[in-house]
Order: sequence, then C-alpha cells, then structure tokens
Amino acid sequence: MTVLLPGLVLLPLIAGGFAALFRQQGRWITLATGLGMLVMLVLLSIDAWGVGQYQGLWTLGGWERPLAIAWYLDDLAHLMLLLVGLVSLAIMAYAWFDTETSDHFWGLWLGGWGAMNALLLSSDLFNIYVTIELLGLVAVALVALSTKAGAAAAAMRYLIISLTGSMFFLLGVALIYGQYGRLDLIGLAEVVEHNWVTHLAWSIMLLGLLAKTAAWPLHGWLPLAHGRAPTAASALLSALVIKASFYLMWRFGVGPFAALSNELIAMLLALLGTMAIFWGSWRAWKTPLLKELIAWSTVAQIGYLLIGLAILFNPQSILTVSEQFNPSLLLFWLIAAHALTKAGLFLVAGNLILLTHSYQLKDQLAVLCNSPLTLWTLGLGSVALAGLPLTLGFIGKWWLIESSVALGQFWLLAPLILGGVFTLAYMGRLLQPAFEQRLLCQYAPKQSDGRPAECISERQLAWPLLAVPFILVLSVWVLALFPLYPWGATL
Amino acid sequence: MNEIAIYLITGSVLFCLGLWGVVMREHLLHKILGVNIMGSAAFMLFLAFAARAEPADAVPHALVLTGIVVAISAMALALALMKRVAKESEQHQATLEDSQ
Amino acid sequence: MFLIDIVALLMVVIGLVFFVAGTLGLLRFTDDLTRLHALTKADNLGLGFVLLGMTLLFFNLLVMLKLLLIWVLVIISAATVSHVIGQRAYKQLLHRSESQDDHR
Amino acid sequence: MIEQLISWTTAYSFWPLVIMGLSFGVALLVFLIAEERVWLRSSVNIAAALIKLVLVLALMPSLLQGHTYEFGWTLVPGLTILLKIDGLAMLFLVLSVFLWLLTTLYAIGYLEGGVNRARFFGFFNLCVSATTGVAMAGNLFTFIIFYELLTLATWPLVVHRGTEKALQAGRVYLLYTLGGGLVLLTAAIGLHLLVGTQAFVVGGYLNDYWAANPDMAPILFGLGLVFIAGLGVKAALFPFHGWLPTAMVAPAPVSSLLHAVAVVKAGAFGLARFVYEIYGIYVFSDLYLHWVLLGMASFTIVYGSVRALFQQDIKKRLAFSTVSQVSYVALGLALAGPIGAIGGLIHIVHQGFMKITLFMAAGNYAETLGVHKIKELNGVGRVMPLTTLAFTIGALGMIGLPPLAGFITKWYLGLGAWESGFYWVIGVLVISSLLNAAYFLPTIYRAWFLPPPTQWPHRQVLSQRFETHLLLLVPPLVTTVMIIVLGVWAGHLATPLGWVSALVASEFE
Amino acid sequence: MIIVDLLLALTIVLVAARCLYTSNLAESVVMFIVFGLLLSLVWVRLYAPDTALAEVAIGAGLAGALLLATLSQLHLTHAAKATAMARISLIIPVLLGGALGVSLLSLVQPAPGLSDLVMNNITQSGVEHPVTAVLLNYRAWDTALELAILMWAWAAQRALGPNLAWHGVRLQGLVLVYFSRLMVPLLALVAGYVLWQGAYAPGGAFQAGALLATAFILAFIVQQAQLGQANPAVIRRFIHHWAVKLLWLGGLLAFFVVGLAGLLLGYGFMGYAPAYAGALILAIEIAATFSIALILAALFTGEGRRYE
Repeated sequence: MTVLLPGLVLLPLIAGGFAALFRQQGRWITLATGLGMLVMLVLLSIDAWGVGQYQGLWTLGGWERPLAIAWYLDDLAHLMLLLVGLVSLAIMAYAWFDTETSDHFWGLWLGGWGAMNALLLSSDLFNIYVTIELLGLVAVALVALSTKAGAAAAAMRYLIISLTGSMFFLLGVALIYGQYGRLDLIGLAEVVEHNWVTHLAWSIMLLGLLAKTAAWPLHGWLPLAHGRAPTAASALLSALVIKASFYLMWRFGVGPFAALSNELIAMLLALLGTMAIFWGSWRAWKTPLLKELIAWSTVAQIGYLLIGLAILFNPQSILTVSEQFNPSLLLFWLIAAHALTKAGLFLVAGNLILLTHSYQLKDQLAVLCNSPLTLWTLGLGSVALAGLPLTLGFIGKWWLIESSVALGQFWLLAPLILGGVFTLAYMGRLLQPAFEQRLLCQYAPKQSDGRPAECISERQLAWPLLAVPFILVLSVWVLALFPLYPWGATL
Repeated sequence: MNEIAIYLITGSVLFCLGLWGVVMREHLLHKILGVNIMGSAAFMLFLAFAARAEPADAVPHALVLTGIVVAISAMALALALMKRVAKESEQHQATLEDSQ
Repeated sequence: MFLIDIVALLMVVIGLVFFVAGTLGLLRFTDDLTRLHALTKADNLGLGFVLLGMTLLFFNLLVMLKLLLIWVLVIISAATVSHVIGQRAYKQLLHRSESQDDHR
Repeated sequence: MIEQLISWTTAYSFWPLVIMGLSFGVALLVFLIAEERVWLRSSVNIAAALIKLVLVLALMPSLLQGHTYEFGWTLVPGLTILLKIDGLAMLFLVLSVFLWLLTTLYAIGYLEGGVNRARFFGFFNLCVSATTGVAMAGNLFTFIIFYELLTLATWPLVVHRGTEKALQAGRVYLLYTLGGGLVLLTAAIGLHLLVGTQAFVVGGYLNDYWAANPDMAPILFGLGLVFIAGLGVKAALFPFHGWLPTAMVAPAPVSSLLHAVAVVKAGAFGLARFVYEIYGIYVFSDLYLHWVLLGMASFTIVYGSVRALFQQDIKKRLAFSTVSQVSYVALGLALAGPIGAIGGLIHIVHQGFMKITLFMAAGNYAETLGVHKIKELNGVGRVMPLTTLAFTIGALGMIGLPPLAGFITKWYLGLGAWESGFYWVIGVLVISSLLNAAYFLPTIYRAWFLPPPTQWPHRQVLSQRFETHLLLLVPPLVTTVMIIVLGVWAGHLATPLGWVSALVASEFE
Repeated sequence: MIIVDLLLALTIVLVAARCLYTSNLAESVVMFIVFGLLLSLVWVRLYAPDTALAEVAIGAGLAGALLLATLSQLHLTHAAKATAMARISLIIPVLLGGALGVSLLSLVQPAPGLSDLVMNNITQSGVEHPVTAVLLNYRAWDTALELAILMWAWAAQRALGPNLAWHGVRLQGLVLVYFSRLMVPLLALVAGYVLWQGAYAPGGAFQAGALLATAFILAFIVQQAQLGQANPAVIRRFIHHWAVKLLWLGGLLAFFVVGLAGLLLGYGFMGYAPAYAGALILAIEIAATFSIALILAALFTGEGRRYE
C-alpha cells in the first residue's frame, strides 16, 4: 500500500488537530492541506483509473483480515472520496472569503473530512462506528458554530438523534459480533445467513443509519440543524455528511447483508422515500425562511436516494454487473448531483444573508433582481435539483425510473416524476420574484440629495463568494455530459 | 440460564430503557443519560458475548474500552451544548421545546 | 482454616451492619451536618471491618498492605470531603438564619 | 462551386452541434455583456443570426443530394443525445433561423431604451438554441431535452415586463407547458419500455413491433393519446390551449417569434415527428389515432376562430387566431394522406410568416401609437400605411386568398381531405375561412377607411423620416414580401412547398 | 453465583429506570453514577477487568464529575414531572427489552470470536496482555481514531463558546490543599503503574489517562475552591501554553508517525516491526496517556474563559 490512502485520512486529521489548537493559523493550515489533498486525490485517480492500481482490499497493521481492520477501495468509494474532496475544497474556498466564518471552522471540518475519508475506506463494522461518531461530533459542532438564536437547540437536537442513531448502529454491531464473531464486511459477506439475530441486527443498524440520513419520519432535526448552521457548515452537512450514512446503507445492503434483503424492506424504503419527496417538497413550499427551504428540499431529495436504496435492496432487481459497467453506480450520480447542487444553493443563500442580514425569504428577493450571477446560480441549481434531462441528477433518476419499471413498481414513477415538478415549484418561489418589476431596487435607501443610492446587489461581495456556488452548480451540468468517463472509458 | 443469558436480557432491557429516556423525557439531561445508558447496554452485549469464550475474548474488551472513551467524549460535548441551550432559553430550561 | 473463615465472615457482616446504619442515618437524619456525621463515621468503620475480613481471608502481606492503603486513602478522602461539605452546609445554615433575621 | 461546398460540408458530422451551439454560446456571451453596451450586444446578436443563416443555407445543397448530418453523444447505454439534420429538420430550421434574424432586428428596435435587455436577449438566444435543438433532435430523449429547455427559456421572456399580470401569465404558462412536458416524458418512458429508445426514422420505428404484437393495440393507442396530449399543449390543441392567449402579455417580439413560431411550432413539429417517424403513418392510422387528432384539430380550428371573433384586444385576437391556425398542421398530419401531409407541413412555414407579420404590425401599432384595442385602429392606415399594408397582406393570407401563401395551405388541405375521404373536413376549412374573414376584414376596413381619431392613445415619434422606427418597419415588410413570394412561386422546386413534397414522398413510401 | 448476577441485573435495571424517571436532576445524576459503579461490577462478573477499571474511572468517576459540575451551573435543577402517560409507558421498554433479550438467547451457545486469533499472534504483538495487543496493535487504527474523537470533542466544546458562570463556594482553611498535595502525586504514581502494567495485565493508556485526568481535575477543583474563581489564572495559563497544546495532540501524532513509519518500512500502515513492537507500543501509550489525561481534564475545566 503506498502512501496515498493513509495520506488521505491522516493529512486532514493531523492538519485539523493543529488548526484546532492554533486557531489563528487555521486558515493557512487549511490552505496547505487542501492543496495537498487535491494532489493526492489526483494521483489516486490517475493510478486507479490509468494504471488500475489500488482497487481492492487493504488490511492495516500487517495482520490478516478477520483480526485486523481492513480498508476497501472500489469505484464507489473512490468516487465518494473524490466527491467529498472536491466539494470540501469548494466550500472551504467559499468559507475563506466569507466574513462570518469562525476560526473554529477550519480545524473542525478538516477533522470531519478525515473522518469521512476514513469512513468511506473502512470495511470493518466497529471502525465504521468510530468514524461515524467522529463525523457526528464534528457535524454537531459545525451547527453550533452559529450564533443565531436557536442554533444551539438545533445542534442539540441533531446531537441527540445522531448519538441515538449511533447507538442503534453499535447494538447492531454487537449482535453481529455475537452471531458471527467477526467484524470485517468482506468476511461477513461469506458467512451471513438467514436467522433472526442477523435480520434483527441489520434492521437495527438500518434504523440508526436512516435516522442519521434524515429519512422521512426521522427527518425532523435536519431542517433545523441545516437551516440554522453557518453557511459553510450547512453546505457541508447537506452535501456530504448525510451522504455518509447513506453510503453505509448502500455498502451494507449490497455487501454483507445482500442476502437478507427482501421485498418488504424494499417496499418500506420506497414508501419512506415517496413520503419524503411529498412531505419535504410541501414544507419547502410553505416555509418563510430561505435556508429552511433549501434544507427541506434536502429532505425531499433524500427521498430519491431512499427509492434508489429500495431498488438496490429488492431481491428481484437484477444487478447486471458487466465487466465494464455497473448500472447501479448511476445512483452515485444522484448523490453527486445533490451534493454539488445543494452546496451551491446553500452558499448562495449565505450570500443573500450576508447582503440583507435577514433570514426571511421575502427580504432576499429584492437582492435577486439586481444580481444576475446569483440568479443564474439559483436558476441552474433549481433545474439541476429538479433533475431535468441534461443534468447529472437525471442520469441517476433515469436509472431509478428504468429499474423501478423493470421491477414492475410502476407507482414509483409518480414520486420520481412529480418530485421534479415540486422542486421547480418551490424553487420558483425564489426565482419568480426576480422578474418582478416592483421589487427592483426596493431596498435602495435614499441619499441626502434625494437620488436613490446604489441597490443592494451581489456586486458588494467578493467575487469568489459568487464564483464558488456558480461553479458548483455548473459542474452538475458539465458532468452530466460525461457520466461514464471515469470508469467507463472502455465502454 | 447462566450469567451470559442474564446479561444479554439485562442489556436488551437497558437499551430499551435508554431509548425510552431519549424519546419520552423532555429534559436534555435525561436524554443525554438515556443515550449513555443505551451505549452501556450495547457494551453489555459485547462483553457478554466475549465471556462465552475461555479465556474471555479480548477483542470486545478492546472495543468497549474504545466505546467508553467515545461515550465520555460525546457526553462532554452534549453537556456543554446543553448548558448553552439552557442559557439561551428564556426560562433557563434545558429542553428542546423552544426550537419547534 | 474454618475458624478464620468464620471470623472473616463475621467481620464482613459487622462491616455491613455499619454500612446499613450509616445509610439509615443518611436517609433519616434531619440536616446536612448530622447526616454527614452518620455517613462518614459509619462508613469508615464499616469499610474497615470489611477490609479486615478480606485480610483474614487472603492472609498475604502484599494484599494486606494494599487493603490497608485503600482504607487509609478512603479515610483521608472521606475526611476531606466531609470538611468541604460541612463548610458548605455551615455557610448555608448561616445564610438561612441571616435571611430569617432580615425577615423579622 | 456548389460541389466544393457539398464536399466541404459533408466532410464533417458536427454541423448540428455547431448550429445549436452557436446560439447557445451567443446566449452566454450576451448575458455577460454589460447592460449599457447596446451596440456591442446588437452587433453580436445580428452577426450570430447572420452566420447561422449562412451556415444553415450552406448545408442545403448537400441535403438536397440526400445527405444527412448526425451527431451523437452517448451518456449511458440507452441514453443518447442525437442531433440530426434531415429534410424535416431543415424545414423547421430554415424557418426559425430566417425569422430569428428578422425578429432580432425587430427586437433591437422594439426594446430600445428598455430595461434588462441583456437578460432579454440572452434568453432570446437561448430560445433559438432550444428551437434549433427541437428541430434537429434525432431521438425522443433529445427532443424532450430541448422541448423542456424551450419551456424554461421562454418563461423569463413571458414575464419580462415583471408586472403582476405578466407573472400571473408566467405561472399559467409554466403550469401548462411543464405539465405537457411531463406528460410527454411519461409517454416517452412508456414507449421506451416497449421498444427502447431509438432514433427517429423515416416511416416510423414501430412497424415491426406492431406487426409482431397486434394484441398491444390498446396500449399503443393509449400511449398515442398521451403523446398527443403532451405535444398538444405546446401546439395549443383545444383543451390545452389556455396558456397561449394568456402569454400575450409578453413583449411583441416574444409573441411574434416565440408564440407564433417557436413554441407552438415545436409542438406541431413534434406531432409531425411523432406521426411520421415514431409511430409511422401506417401504424398511426391503423390504430385510428388519426381520427382522434383529426377531431381535436378540427374542433380547435373552429373554436379558435370563434373565440378570436369576440376578442377586443389585437394581440388576444391574433393569439386565438394562432390557436386556430396551428391546428391546420395537426389537421394535415391527421388526414394521413400525402397531399394532406403536404398541406400540414407547409403550413408550419406559411403560418409562421403570416402570423409573425401580423404580430409585428400589432407591435408597431402599440409602440408607435399606443393602440392595443381593435376599436382604436380606426384610420391607422393613414398614419402608418406600410405597417397597415403588411397587416393587410398577412390577414388576407390567413383568410386564404389566392395567390397568397395561406391559400396554398388550404388548397392542399382541401385536396388532402378529399383524397382521404374526410369530406366534412372541407366544410371545416370553409367555415374557418369564413370566420377568418369575419374577424380580419372588418379590422382591415376599420384601419383603412374609418376616419382617424384626433388623439392617439399614446403617440411616440420614433423616426423623423418613416412612420415608425426603421428596425420596426423593415422586418414586417420583408415577411410580407415573403408571403406573396411563397404564394406566387409555390410551384417552383426551390420553395418550401417543393421541399415538403419531396419529404412527404419519402414518408409515404 | 447466579443469585448475585440476578440481583445485580435487577438493581442495575431499577437504577437506570430511576435515573431516567425521576424529575430531580441531582437524583438522576447520582443514580447515573451508581449505574456506572454497578456496571463496573457487571464487567467484573463478565471477566472484563480492563473495562471495569475504565468504567469506574471514566464512566462513573469522570462522567459523574462532569454531570455534577454541569448540574451546578444550571439554573433549574428539576425537570418536569413525567406525565401519567409516560409513567405507564415505562412498562413498554421493559417488556420490549425483555422480549428482545429472550430472543437473543440462541447466542448463548455458539461462541465464535476472534479469541484464538488474538492469542495465536500474541507473541508477535509486542505485549502479553491480549486487550492491549488488540487496542494498540491489531486494531490500533480504532484507537488512533478514538484519540481523534477525544481531540475533536474538545475542539467542538471550545467552539461552543465560553463556559457558564461558576456557582461554587470559596472555602476556608488549607485542608483541601494538603489533600491535593497528597493525592495528586499519588494519582500520578498510580497512573504510571497502571500504564506500565498494561503490557501484561489489565491496565493501559486509557485507565492511566483517566487517573491522570482525575489528578488534574482535583488540582483544578482545589484551585477553584481555594481562590473562589471559576478559572484560576494558573490553570488558564497552563491550558493555553503551546507545549501543552502539542501534548494534547501527542497521542494522535505518535500513532500516525509510527503508523506511517510502518508503512514506509514495509510492515503495512499501522504496522510495527515485530522486534520493536513492545517499545513502540509503550512509546505510543505514554503519549496517548498524556493526551487522554489532558483532554479529559480539559473537557471538565472548559477553555478558561466564561460568560460575564
């Protein structure tokens, strides 16, 4: 094992430790770390996709598998590493210029980044528990960085849910150890059999992970936490952190516990997903707060991911994994599309809050009229979020549609297709007023000589604050043209 | 019925009790203690499984040691957060009601 | 052998009796200072008897020394803690009587 | 020289991408040009429109020789973006590119001094990009992409004025067209399940499937209905036409190009692709879907005309007239015979020229004199003779007076109805013409012969030498000339009629 | 012995229920401490002396101190009484948990585990005590990440902002000072012993760290009480000294440096050269002990500023 994989985990953890202790130097430490991480990710990708190294199992400490902790790198883990890295870098670039970024942010998220990388690589149940706890604590702290009223309560709620979810996960791990006496996922896949304890353990773990992902009936914490966190934190939490627990469900469901999946659980997940889409969209439509709108939209978008999970878990679904192309990997693009878009949207919301010092949707609208780039980011982002064709989300959705039809679950077409319309509807609340004549320069204060002063517009912000969200959102469109490139070059 | 069976059942009961505390009790201290009791219950299962072997399986012991430290870290953060919630809430009451 | 076991058991039982008495005092007495009295005195003696019983059972110099060390440490801690609690209780008592004076 | 051109163009296959990408790139560029730099923006717009026209025309000779251009990009297996220039695409392409040039000129004049022009022209170019994309779409997936893009790109233009009324209209517009897009997507998914997603092919790609699975008739029929509904929204077929009159709050260039040409024609064009190149005309008529379409189209023709009769607002009247006239295309397709097909397809071009003339003239009245209502048109011909001339020719063409372009359409449709045995359709055509006459002739009479009022509602002097701004005057005059040319020289091979006849011959082989 | 187990199980369930049920928060906290102590008895009964030690020191001791300190800073120390509904619903977790536990009884018989593997490789692990071998060799990566959790819990707590005001009483006399002068060195000595012992018997970095943390906390509390201040200046200066900050990170760094060295020398990431394993493990343990002790103490003391 060359140095890249440990480096991807160790560098942010060490740098994060230093950044947390020496806060004044935090942003410079972060800059250096970010560059280093970028180089390592590029090298990893070149090696993995060019030469074909790296893929597969790595055991740590020089011991054999059931005794040692194992890491496992495949296409999915690799793509997730890239996604986490690139989105983190983008959001950190934004935070660099955001005047309200706290000193604490750098060290905290570097730790979160390291935790996520460790989680993505890990192939050991208990090790995953440790990483998920680290990530959870960091995420809660990020929410609590906000000085906004109610942020502490939101963070507290998040912490309680997150910890409870972890405890469920831990209980599941205990039961699995009791039954099989091993913790490594690869080994478990060989020995897992149908019995009550295994089913119970898997259900309990799934329940915990669903709570951490904010799946429908357990979603209550998310709009509060993501809505009240500081801008960069909201973006990171919505884009990346909830994906970690989703990734685990995916990993476990098609890995060690693939034999346990049945149609009941698939149906249940699909129902949860459908409810999430409808309920999340409805609340996004009703809320008067900008960031809560975007956060509720995350709840709705998780619905798609759950439907994807339902399809993966359906024993009927034939996963036609050819040598070149595993179609279920298209679900990753749904994750990526949501991560990139949602990060962009939260950052735009942050811009608007910076400009107006208000969290109310109605106060933001006037700025939009005078801010074309912001408006474009929102517009492209809304369409991308709706998953219309030619965006990355559509690639993932297309797989959902094809699979649900192939499974005979025609009713899933309703949430899948209507969800996009709902998205446009609630995002339209932001977009439409930008065209309203009456709002133009409404906020312009009069100067002493009676002439209107300059309107509040995006021009008052540093350009990176505008560029980062725009690039994030634009990448969803550009990537949509090359969805197969990384691993499908032979296709 | 040996001691392992007893502690398996006790662990399960404790886990559900802790969950009850998290869900049913309003005060954050109760919720935090509930989470910790859930964790201890999971540790109990781990150690009960470990005690089946002769000598006792060392891996769960190590896992639980790690788990205890994780639990105290989480508890410390939770308590600090609870104090802030209490300070920010109007009646100095550490519950989540005002965040609805 | 048999005799030593019986003596040891007796010691432990006596220790337990002290513990029970102390706990009873803790629950039944009316104010902090008297409760403290019941608790510390009884506990120190109770623990002493229990440890004595243990010593008889093991009858090993190293173990005996360890148990003795434990007893000494517990007594020191108990004394210190009682001191702290007592001071606090006393201050509260003063405070209360002062405020009663004010009301009068 | 022609040979050289042909050999040069056919050497590359990326032309569809270039043509589509040109307006897309210009759109992005225009968004970036600062609001105040009017000249730069106008030059870019006009230059792009000219280049695009030249490009499209340069491809004509090779296309006449039977060459088609295809550009494909596979996203994932089963999802391919395919852009293709074939005969049918060329018809729509030439129309939209040519009219785009004229409308750009018109819009530059119309919006002079207005606000948010960068936004307007940006979306305007985006719309053209989407329209050419619709024209060149080589499979259903690509078609839907551009169909939706068209919806999203026209919405900012509809609400451009930003008034409460405009926003309301925008909501209605989105509700209809997005709904239609959704229905179309559903239909496409359904078809994808049956036969997979395939490229459009002359004669349709359902023939084999139909031959093999005759028991699937109800499903295919139902799917056909869903397709007609999805496409019918943009084509403004009867129950789905509600958005079109509402959307008339948009500025005149938008109404003229987009709602007379681009959007409604995208629907009509989609119907043509659906009938000829997805289902194929034989499957289509075997399933009796042509009865459905015929019924809807006939009813819409009469209904639109009747509604137009009662409108007092000029643009509203023209809008209902559009509802009626676009259905001629559907009618031609539904007749399921070669001659009717010629009538329908040629009407895509003819109606485009005539209706754009009318809308531009109406825009001129509004801009120069502040006239919005029919009853305010009294004597307008004496103040603005050239505009009124254009309006008159356009209206006469709509009525179907020989030798104007509209007559050609109606003649072929009538012959087609006779040929297919739908004799009652001729009645529909006659009634429609009479109604057309009933709502256009009094207007013309009013414009030329009634005395003008002493005070126009809101008169502006836009030009010292001409009756209105030169850029507002030239485009309608050019289209007026085209209406006459298309009618008089209809029999010549190089006209759209000749093109369409050749197309139809291949579709009905 | 089964009677003892049954009594212990019954008591621990009752204590846990009381802890969650009572509306008196002080009672809750005391019950939780009792719960921790009983738990350590259970761990002893389950032949897990390492975890019993850690549970007493951390689960009951440190957690108790943290809880009591928090309690003293809250304005309201009584929670709302559980409603009648909630009181009745307490029966549900007991029944449900009982059913769950009974359904797990099939697991009493089969005894798969990694015990054999642990014991077979112990000679190469560098230590004799299997738990230490697992913690610092076989599954060293878990332990490293766990130090990271401690580290970030502390960072997170700092990010929450300054502490609440202190509600303690300033004490008269020097009893506490003498007590701390006796106990702090003694605790440090015992910590060193426990750490050293970890190589071949129950004990190790965690237990030692917790003991050392207790020493720090004791010193802190005595300073507080003696000076009547929330955060005595001497402690504040100590916490913010850069060398101390590096010590916080020391355990993590030691793990990572040794892990990377193992990787570069060809023993795999987090691997040791078998000849030096014992020494390396001891070095890591020493660093980890200091980190654990300092961070646990810091979690108790807070950053050293407070709300005014």
